[in-house]
Amino acid sequence: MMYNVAKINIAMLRKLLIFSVIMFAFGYALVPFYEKFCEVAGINNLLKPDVADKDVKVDTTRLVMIQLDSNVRGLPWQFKALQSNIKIHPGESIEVMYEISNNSDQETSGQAIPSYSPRVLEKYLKKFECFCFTKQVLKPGETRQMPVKFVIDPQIPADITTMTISYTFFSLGAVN
Amino acid sequence: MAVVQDVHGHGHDDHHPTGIMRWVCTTNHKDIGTMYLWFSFAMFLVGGFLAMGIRAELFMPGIQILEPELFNSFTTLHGLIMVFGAIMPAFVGLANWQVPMMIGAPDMAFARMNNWSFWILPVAATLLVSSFFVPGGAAAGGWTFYPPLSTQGGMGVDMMIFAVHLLGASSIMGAINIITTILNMRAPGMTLMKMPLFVWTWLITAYLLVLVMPVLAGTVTMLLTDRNFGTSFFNAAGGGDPVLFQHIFWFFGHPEVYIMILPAFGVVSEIIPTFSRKPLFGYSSMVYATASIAILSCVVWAHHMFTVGMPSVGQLFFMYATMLIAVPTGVKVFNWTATMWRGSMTFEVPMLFSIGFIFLFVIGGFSGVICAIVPIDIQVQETYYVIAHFHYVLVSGALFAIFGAVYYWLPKWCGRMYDEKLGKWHFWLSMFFFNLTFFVQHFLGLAGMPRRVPDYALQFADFNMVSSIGGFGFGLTQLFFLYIVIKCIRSGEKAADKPWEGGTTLEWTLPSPAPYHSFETPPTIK
Amino acid sequence: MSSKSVATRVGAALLTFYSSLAMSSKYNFPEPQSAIAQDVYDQHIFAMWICLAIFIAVFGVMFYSILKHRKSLGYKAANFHHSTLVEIIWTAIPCAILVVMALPATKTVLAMKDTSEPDITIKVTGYQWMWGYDYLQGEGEGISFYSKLSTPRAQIENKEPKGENYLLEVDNNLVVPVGKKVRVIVTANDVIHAWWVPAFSVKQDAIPGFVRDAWFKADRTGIFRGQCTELCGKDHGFMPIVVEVVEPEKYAQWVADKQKASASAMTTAALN
Amino acid sequence: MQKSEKASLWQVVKAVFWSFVGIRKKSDLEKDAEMIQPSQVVIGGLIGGLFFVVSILLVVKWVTS
Repeated sequence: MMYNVAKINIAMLRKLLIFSVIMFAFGYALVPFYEKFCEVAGINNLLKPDVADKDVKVDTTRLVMIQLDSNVRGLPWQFKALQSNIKIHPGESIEVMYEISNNSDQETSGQAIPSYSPRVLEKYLKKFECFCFTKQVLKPGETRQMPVKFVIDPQIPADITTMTISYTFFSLGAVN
Repeated sequence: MAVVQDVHGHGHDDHHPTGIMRWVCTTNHKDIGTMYLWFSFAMFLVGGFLAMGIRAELFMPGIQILEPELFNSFTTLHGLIMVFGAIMPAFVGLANWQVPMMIGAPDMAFARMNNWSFWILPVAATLLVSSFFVPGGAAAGGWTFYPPLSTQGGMGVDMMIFAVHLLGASSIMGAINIITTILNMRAPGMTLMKMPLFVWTWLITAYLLVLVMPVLAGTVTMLLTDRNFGTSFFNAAGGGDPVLFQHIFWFFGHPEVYIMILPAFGVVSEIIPTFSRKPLFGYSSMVYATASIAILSCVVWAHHMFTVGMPSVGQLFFMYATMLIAVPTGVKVFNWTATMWRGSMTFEVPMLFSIGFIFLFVIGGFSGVICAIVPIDIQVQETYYVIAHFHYVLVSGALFAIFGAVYYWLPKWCGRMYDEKLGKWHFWLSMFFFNLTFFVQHFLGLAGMPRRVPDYALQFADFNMVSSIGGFGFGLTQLFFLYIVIKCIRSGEKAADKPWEGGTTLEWTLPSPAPYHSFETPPTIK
Repeated sequence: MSSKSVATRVGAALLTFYSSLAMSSKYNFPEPQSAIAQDVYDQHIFAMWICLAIFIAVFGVMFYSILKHRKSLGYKAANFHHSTLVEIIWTAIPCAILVVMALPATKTVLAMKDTSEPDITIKVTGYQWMWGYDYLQGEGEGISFYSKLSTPRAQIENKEPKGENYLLEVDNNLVVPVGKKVRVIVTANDVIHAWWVPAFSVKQDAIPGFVRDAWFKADRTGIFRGQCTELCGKDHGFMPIVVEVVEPEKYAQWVADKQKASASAMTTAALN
Repeated sequence: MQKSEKASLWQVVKAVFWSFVGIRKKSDLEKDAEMIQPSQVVIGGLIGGLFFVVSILLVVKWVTS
């Protein structure tokens, strides 16, 4: 009889161990799941490639203000938008320029990541061209201009009139 | 290895063949339970020492004793040690002692694994404590170790991560053992619905443990690779997201809160009926409420993150879900009250601790509901209000229940009674000093004192001093508890087999002290 | 027994002491300075009353039972152990109470998220260990400065007597006009910080690489103080926030002064 | 554990629902414990949890719209 109990116990041990391993994997699975969830919910679609949907109608009845923000983290660079903010009609195709320049005497590389505010904007902002997530290498003293082309989906809720598009350049030294 | 020495030093007084190897190699559930309990008490003192350091620094405004960096290490290690080193092992120790006895089993299902899961703990504890002495010092990013701050730290952080791995492995093994024991080793006739509530709550807790501890292990592994191997799960520069860490951490962290409180519910649900001489009111609802709390605890995690800037949909979802979880918790309190109603009550120390538990846990529950309301939470998040809230839940909740359990079962464990008068002193002093320490912290939080700061504005000075005095008093009271326990083991009066008139569970059918092997032949259950 | 009665008396005295202190605003939320903060304040008081009522009801019953149903009084235990009806009732009542608490909270949550149509937008950046402010839009656009703790080290090390605003004073206050909607965009340079001004009920984590927004509209002029509330390393306790709310004319004056002085400062700021 | 008869779908739904509310008659509970298989409880619990989440989400959607 004791032998029997031991056997059942081992079977249960095996099941529970497998379950623990699955849960460990689940911890990792949360990473892509989170990205996917954010993408579907339109919260944080950072990695999504730019969408080219050119036949949106321009909503000329209203104007929204887009603020262009820029930040640099851990790089001896200057990074700014050539215009600090613009007023546009939703649906209009827009191109804005950002400029980076390397103030140091060393060649350095960095990469920008975007972030938007308010957060619903991420759902309505369609970018055709962007420099984010692309490695930028700047020689000492070099200055480069980079365009961002985008359109704001006219579906955007009417009560959103001011929004911010922000880019942050991080040093790539630690990444690669 | 002071901790281990301590375990040996006090473990000997079981009248059985001694010698150090007996404790190192033991596979007996009672020996292991004893070691767990002494270990957790040792860690409780270490964590308490850190708390005393924190309260001493905060006694007056200005930097006196601890430099800010060391202060942060103190708060971080205080949290980790209390949660993983003191509270959780104490409950596992109680389960080791009590579960086989309460279900009529001879021992735990996997005796050898039981031994391993204990001996991992001192190793992990040594890692944690010794991280204070490595270059860069111990981890200082809070017990929640949010990146990117925790990516900045030195070697101490890596040691902490390994310690968490080990503690997690130990908990998982312990949980598997408990589940298997409860499901497969019950005496004939002990159906699931006849099991004592302490066993039920531990069964559900053990399931929660295997559910979420691996997720924690995954999170800290990601943190480890982010720190040392260039991955960027949580590194914004590489396309990761620091907030993702908080999501995964709290997916573990919130159920963890219930892992620490559900066995406490079980303990209280044993003690209250015993001293009311009346069966537990609504046993079946208690079982179901525990199960539903466990399930719901997995979908409310983001209420720890209302200020990260999630969309209103997210905030509202987690607010509603969190408020709903308050209901089954509240129902338990009503059940205990109804159990006491028209009972024939006596107030021995275990009962006092249980009533103290209910009283203070309800206060912690109220501040919990207030924290669930998003606009208010945004004000009190990361302030002393939250500190007060979770100490009401974890100290007067989990810890008081553990004290109650120790007084309740001590006669069975060592065959001697504790000193009732001293026990009462312990209760009233704990009660007084606990409230002195933490009640004022609600007001500090409301008035705007952030948590985890080594120094504060002058307006917070008076209540911080009150809180520190309470803290020192509470700390000293626990040394008094140590004295009571040692006195009981050494020279307590001989205990009857059933020292409590109202006890109905199986362990009271055994002689006191409980024999080395509890039920060689399974008991019959009516 | 005597120990118990002493403890009871001390406990009661302590409770009175607590409650009297709580009545003074020093240990409550600071006086609300915006509509949102007023909502939060009111909801908190409302929730406290509900908690108090439940507390009295539950513990009234429990302590009555503790006093009367004791063995020492010869009380014999009854033997009931469940009643589904009672359980349903005491589950339904808390649910109803929670709905009552959730309704106003939901409204406030939605209002807090409504950052549209701001008069002024300010970017707040958390650094280890100071705050950076950039006025992005509206009157004062282009102004940019850092705000650091101005309490001298000697006061912290107890070598000098501590000033009135010990640890809550900075070199450059954040200046905003009264009655204007100010949108703050919060981000961080290195680790997570949190920007908190209790009087406006604004708290937003500052996360490196991401911008999050919040807003406030101050009802009254004055100086309002807050602190960083997310552990950010060594000097987490030493990066306060001071918001100075001024009349619109005074604000215009401040902007003019600042813009005159800041032409050179801006380039150095951008360098970082 | 005797595996007498399998519980009906309705019984599992009922058991899961009442477990979320946290109320259950002891007699019913005993019946549940006897008849419902662990796998049924797990699956029922998961579906119940999902249902719970979706229903709160619907309420939130309704509130925010």
